[in-house]
Amino acid sequence: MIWFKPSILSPSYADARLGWGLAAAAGLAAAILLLIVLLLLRESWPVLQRVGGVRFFADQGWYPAEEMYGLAPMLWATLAASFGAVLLAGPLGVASALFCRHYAPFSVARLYRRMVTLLAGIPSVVFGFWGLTVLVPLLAQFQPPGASLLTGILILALMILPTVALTADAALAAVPDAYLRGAAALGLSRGATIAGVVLPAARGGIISGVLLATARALGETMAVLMVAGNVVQTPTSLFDPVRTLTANIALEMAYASGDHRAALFVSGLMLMGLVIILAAAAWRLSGGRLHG
Amino acid sequence: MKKHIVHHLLRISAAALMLTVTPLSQASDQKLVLTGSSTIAPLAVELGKRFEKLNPGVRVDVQSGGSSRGVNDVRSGLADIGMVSRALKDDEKDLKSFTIALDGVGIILHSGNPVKTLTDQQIIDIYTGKISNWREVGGKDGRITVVNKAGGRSTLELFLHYFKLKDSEIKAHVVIGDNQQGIKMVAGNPGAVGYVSIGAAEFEAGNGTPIRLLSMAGVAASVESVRNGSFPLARPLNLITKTEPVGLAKKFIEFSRSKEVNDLVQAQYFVPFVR
Amino acid sequence: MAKYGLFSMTITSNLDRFMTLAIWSAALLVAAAFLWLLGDVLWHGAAHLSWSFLTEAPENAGRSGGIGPILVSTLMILAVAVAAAVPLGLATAVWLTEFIRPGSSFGRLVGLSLDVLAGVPSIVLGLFGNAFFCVYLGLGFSILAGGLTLACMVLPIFIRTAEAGLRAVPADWRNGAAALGLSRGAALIHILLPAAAPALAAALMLGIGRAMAETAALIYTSGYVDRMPSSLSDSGRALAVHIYDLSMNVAGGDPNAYASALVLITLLIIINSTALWLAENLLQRRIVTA
Amino acid sequence: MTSTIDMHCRPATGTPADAYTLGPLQSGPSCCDPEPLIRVENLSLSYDNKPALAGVTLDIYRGCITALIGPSGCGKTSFLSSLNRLTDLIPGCEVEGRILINRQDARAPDLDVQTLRRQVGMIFQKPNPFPLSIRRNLEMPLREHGVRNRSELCDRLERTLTDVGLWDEVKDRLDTPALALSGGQQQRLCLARALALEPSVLLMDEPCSALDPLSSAVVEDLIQRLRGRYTVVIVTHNLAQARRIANYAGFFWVRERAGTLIEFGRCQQIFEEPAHDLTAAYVSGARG
Repeated sequence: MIWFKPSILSPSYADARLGWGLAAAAGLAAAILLLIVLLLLRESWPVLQRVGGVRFFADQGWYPAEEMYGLAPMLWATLAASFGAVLLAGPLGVASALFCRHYAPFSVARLYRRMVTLLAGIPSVVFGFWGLTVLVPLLAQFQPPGASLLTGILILALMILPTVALTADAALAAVPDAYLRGAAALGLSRGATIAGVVLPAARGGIISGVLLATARALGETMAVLMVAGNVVQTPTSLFDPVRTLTANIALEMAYASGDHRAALFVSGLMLMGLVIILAAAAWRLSGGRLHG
Repeated sequence: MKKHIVHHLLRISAAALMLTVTPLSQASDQKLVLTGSSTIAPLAVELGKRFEKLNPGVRVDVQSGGSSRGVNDVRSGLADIGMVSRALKDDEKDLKSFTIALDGVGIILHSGNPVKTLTDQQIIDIYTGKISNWREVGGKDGRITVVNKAGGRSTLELFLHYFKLKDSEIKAHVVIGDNQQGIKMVAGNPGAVGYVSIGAAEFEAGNGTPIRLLSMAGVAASVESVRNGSFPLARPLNLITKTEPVGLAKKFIEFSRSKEVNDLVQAQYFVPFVR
Repeated sequence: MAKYGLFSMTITSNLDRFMTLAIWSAALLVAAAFLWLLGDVLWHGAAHLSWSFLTEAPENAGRSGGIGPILVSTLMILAVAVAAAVPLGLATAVWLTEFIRPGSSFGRLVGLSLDVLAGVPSIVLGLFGNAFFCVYLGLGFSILAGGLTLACMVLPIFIRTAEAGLRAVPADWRNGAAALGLSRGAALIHILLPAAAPALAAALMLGIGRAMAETAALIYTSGYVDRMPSSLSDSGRALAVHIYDLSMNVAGGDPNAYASALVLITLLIIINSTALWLAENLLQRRIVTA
Repeated sequence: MTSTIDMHCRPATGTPADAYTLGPLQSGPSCCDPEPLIRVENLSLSYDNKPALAGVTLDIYRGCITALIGPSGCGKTSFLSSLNRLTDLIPGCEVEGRILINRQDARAPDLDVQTLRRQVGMIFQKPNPFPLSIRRNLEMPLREHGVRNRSELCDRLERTLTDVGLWDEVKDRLDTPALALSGGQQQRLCLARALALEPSVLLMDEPCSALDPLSSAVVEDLIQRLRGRYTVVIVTHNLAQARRIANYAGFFWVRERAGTLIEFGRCQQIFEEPAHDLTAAYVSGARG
C-alpha cells in the first residue's frame, strides 16, 4: 500500500526549487551593495594608494587642484546637518503621528496623513528650490549670508519629517488596542496613556523610523547643495555655510579628473562608511532592521 | 577565467536587453554625442534640434557635465564633440577647438546696494577677506557675503586667472555650482557679491530680478562690450574634437559657427561668434 | 480620599493640556510649512500650466514650450525601474519571510546589506550607475541605465515594506494551507500574496515616489537629452532633472521650473491615490479581511 | 488494492454514519479496525532545546475517535502537529521518536509531506478559512492536488458542504467571501475543506473551543458522524465532550517541565476507572 509517494514531480520538490530560485534573487539583491562598494574602492584606489587614507582626515582644507584633500570639515558638516535635522524632525514627526492617531478627529487625521504622504513624495529639488528662493533670503536679512548650516538643517528636517511621521504612525497603529483599553480601564488620561503605554510600546518602530530618516538626511544631495552655502569649513555656529560630502560629489564630479575624481570617490566611500555604521547601530538598537 | 565568463554573461545579457528595446529602424541613423560644459549644454541642445531638422535621420545627443568632462570624453572617445567654456589649457593643445560663441563674466551685486564700481584691488580684497564691510568701499554699513564658484568651473578659473588669485586664498561665504544659483543667491541677499555669466545676469536684471552688473576696469559689463572685445573678463565657448573633424561632426561644427544660428546663440544670452 | 483624587486629577489634566497643546502646535507647524511650500509652487506654477505645456516639446532650453518628451522619459524610466525592482524585490521579500529560518546567517546578511543599500546616498548610486550600467555594461546614457539605477535605489524600500506586509498576514492561513498539503508556492500565489497585496501596492508606491523625485542618481545615468525617446536605449531627461536644470542652469527658467514641479507633485498625488484606490477597492473584492 | 478507500472501515458513502455511533461511554472497537492506523513510539519534541513533549507512546485506531485531554501547555497540540509534520514549519522545533502511519514512517526525510498532509487533515482551534470566496476555499486546495475536472469539483463541493450541513446555508452565496460567515459556519467550512481532500485521518485541535455553545454542538455532531469513515484525533478541554464522542482517550500532564502521556485507554476506562491518580483527579475536576 503506497501512501506517501516521494516523487520528483511532487510539490515538495517544486518548493525546494522555488526556494533556491528565491534565494538566488535575494543573493542578487544583496550583491548590489557589494558591487557598489567594490566599484567605489576601485575608483578611489589610485589616490588612496598615492596619498594614503590619513591625509583625507589630516589635510587642512579641500583644494584638490593644490593636492589638499581634507574631507574632515565636510564630514563634520554632514554629521551636523543630519543630526540637527533629526533632532528637529524627530519630535515633530512623532508629534504628527500622535496627532493623527490620538488627537485629531478622524476626518482631519485622514487628510493630515494624506498631506504627510504627499510631503514624502515632493522631490528634493523642489525643497531645494523653495529653500533657495524663500528660506535663504529670509535668513539673510538677519544673519548673512543666509545659506548656512541652519537652512540646510531646516530643509533636511522638512524632507525627512514624513519618513519619521509615517513610520511612527505605522508603529503607533501596531500598538494593540487592548493596551489602550487597558489603560483607559485604569482611568489613565490620554496624555498619561500616550506617555506611559503607547510610546514605550511603539518605541522600536519609532527608533527604526528615525534611523531611516537619518540615513536619508546623510544621503540627501541636491537640496543641501542648493541651500547650505557649500563652503568647505568645520561649522562652528548654525549660521556658518557648510558643504556636505554629498554636495561635494555633486558639485565637483562633473568637473573632476584624475586624483581629484578619485578623491571624490573617497567622499563616496566615507559616506558608505557612515551608512554602514548607522545600519549597524540600527541593527543593535532594534535587534534587527532599519525598516519596520 | 570564471570572472571572464561572468563578464561575458553580463555583457551578453545587456546586449540582449538593448536589442529587444532598440527598434531596427535606428540602425541606419547617424548619431552625434556631445558632452561637457553645462553653460554650453542648453545652447547645444537648441543647435542640435535645428541641425536635426535640417538633416533628417541625424540625432544629436547632448549630455551636460562640465568642461573637464568634455575634454575627458572626447579623449576617451565617449563623445564625438566636447563642449568647453574656456580656452584650451596648455596640456590640452592636442585637441582641436572651435569657438561658437563668446561669454563674459561679470561681477553682480544686489540692486539695492549703492556701490557703483569696484576697482580690481577692491575685488581682490573682498574675495580674500581683507575687506568685509560695504562701508569700506563706500557702501552702507553691512557685512559682505562673498559668493564664489565651486572648483573646476571655467568661470572660477577665468576669475582666478584674471585677478591672479589662488582658490585657497579666497574666503568665500557661499559656494555655488551653477549660474542661476549665484543669481538667486545675490538676489536674495542685499550684502552679496558674486560673478556670473553676463548674458544670464543681463537677462535676469532685465526681467526684474534685483541684481546689478558692475562695470570692470571702466568698461560696462554688457553683452555689447563682450561683443566688441572691450570687456576684460570674457571667455570663448568652444566645441572640441580629438582630431580634425570629419563628416557629421565637421558639418555640425560648421553649422554651429554659421550665421544662421545667431538667433539661437542670442536666445541663450551669449555673444555670437564672428569670423 | 476624595480630595486626593481631585488633586491628582488636576495634575493629570494639566499634563494632558500641555501635551494636547504641544501636539496640536507641532501638527499645525508641519501643516503650515507644507502649505507654504505647496502654495509657493502652486502660485508660481499654475499660471504656466496648460494642456500644451504637458504635450509640447521644450524649446529655447526649456524656457518656453512644454515637457511632453520629459514626461514620457520619466514614465519610461519609472517603468524600467519597476519592471526590474518588483520581481527581484518580491522574490527577495518572499524568501526573507517565508523560506528562511529566523536567525539564519545568510538571511541576516541579506537583510543587513539591504539596510545599508537603503541608506546609500543617491549621488553615490548615480556614480555607481554611471560606472556600472553606462560604462561597464555599455548601456550608455540611456533610460535603461537610469531605470536600472533607480531600481537599485527602490529595491530595499520595496523589499522591506513588502516583507512587513507579508509578515502581517496571519500565521493561521499559512498553517491552514500547510495542513491541507498545499505547497508553499501555491499558498503564496493563492493566499499570502493576495492578502498582502495592499501592502505590496503601498510598497510599490513608496518606491515610485522616491524614484520619481530622484535627481542625483539620474543626471549621470539617464542623462540630459530632452528629445522624445524612441526606445529604452535613448537618453532621456527625467522631470526632476529638468526642474534642477531649469532652476540652476537656465536664466529665466524659473516659471517653467515651477510649472514642472507642480506637474511632478500632481503626478505623485495621482499615483498615490490610484494605489490607495486599488488597494481599497479592486483587491478587496478578492480578499476580504473581516 | 492500494486505494485509500481501504483505510475506511466502511465505504465513504452509503449507510449513514450515525448507524455506527455508539452511545456515550460505550466506547468499543465494534466499528473500528483493531489494527492501529497510527503508531507513535517514544515521541519527544522540543522547541529551541526546551523539551515540550517527552516519550509519548500510543496507538490510534482506524475509524475511531481518539480524544486527547489534559491541561493547557502539556504538549497536546505539539503532539497533533507532529503527526502531519506541521512541526516542520516551526523554527527550532526538534522531533524525536517514531511515527508510523499505515506502517509507513511519517518522519522519513524523503517523505513527501504534502501528500502526507493531504492524507492527514487538520482542523484548528480558530477557524481559518482563507480570505477567498467560499467556493475558492474548497476548490483551490483540490486544484492544487490535481483535481481539475469542473464537474468533479462541483460535485465534491456540494457533497462536502452537504456533509457538514452547510450546503443549504451557503449554496446561494458560494462566491461571497468566506470570512463573512459566522464562526461556527467558518469552522464547518474548514472541516468541509479538509474533507474535500478525502483524507484518512483528521486531526482536530480544540475545534469547538472558539465557538458559541450552539455552533459547538453542531460541530460536535458532525464529528460524531465522522466516526467510522475517518480516523479522528481530537484535542479538547471539554471533558464532557470527550466523554460524549470519543472511543479512546489519552491524558497528558506536565512532568519535569515536559508534557507526557500519563494514561491511554478506552474512553470509558479513562473516565470511570482511571489507573492513575492524576487522571482520576483531572477527570473528576479536582485538578487541572
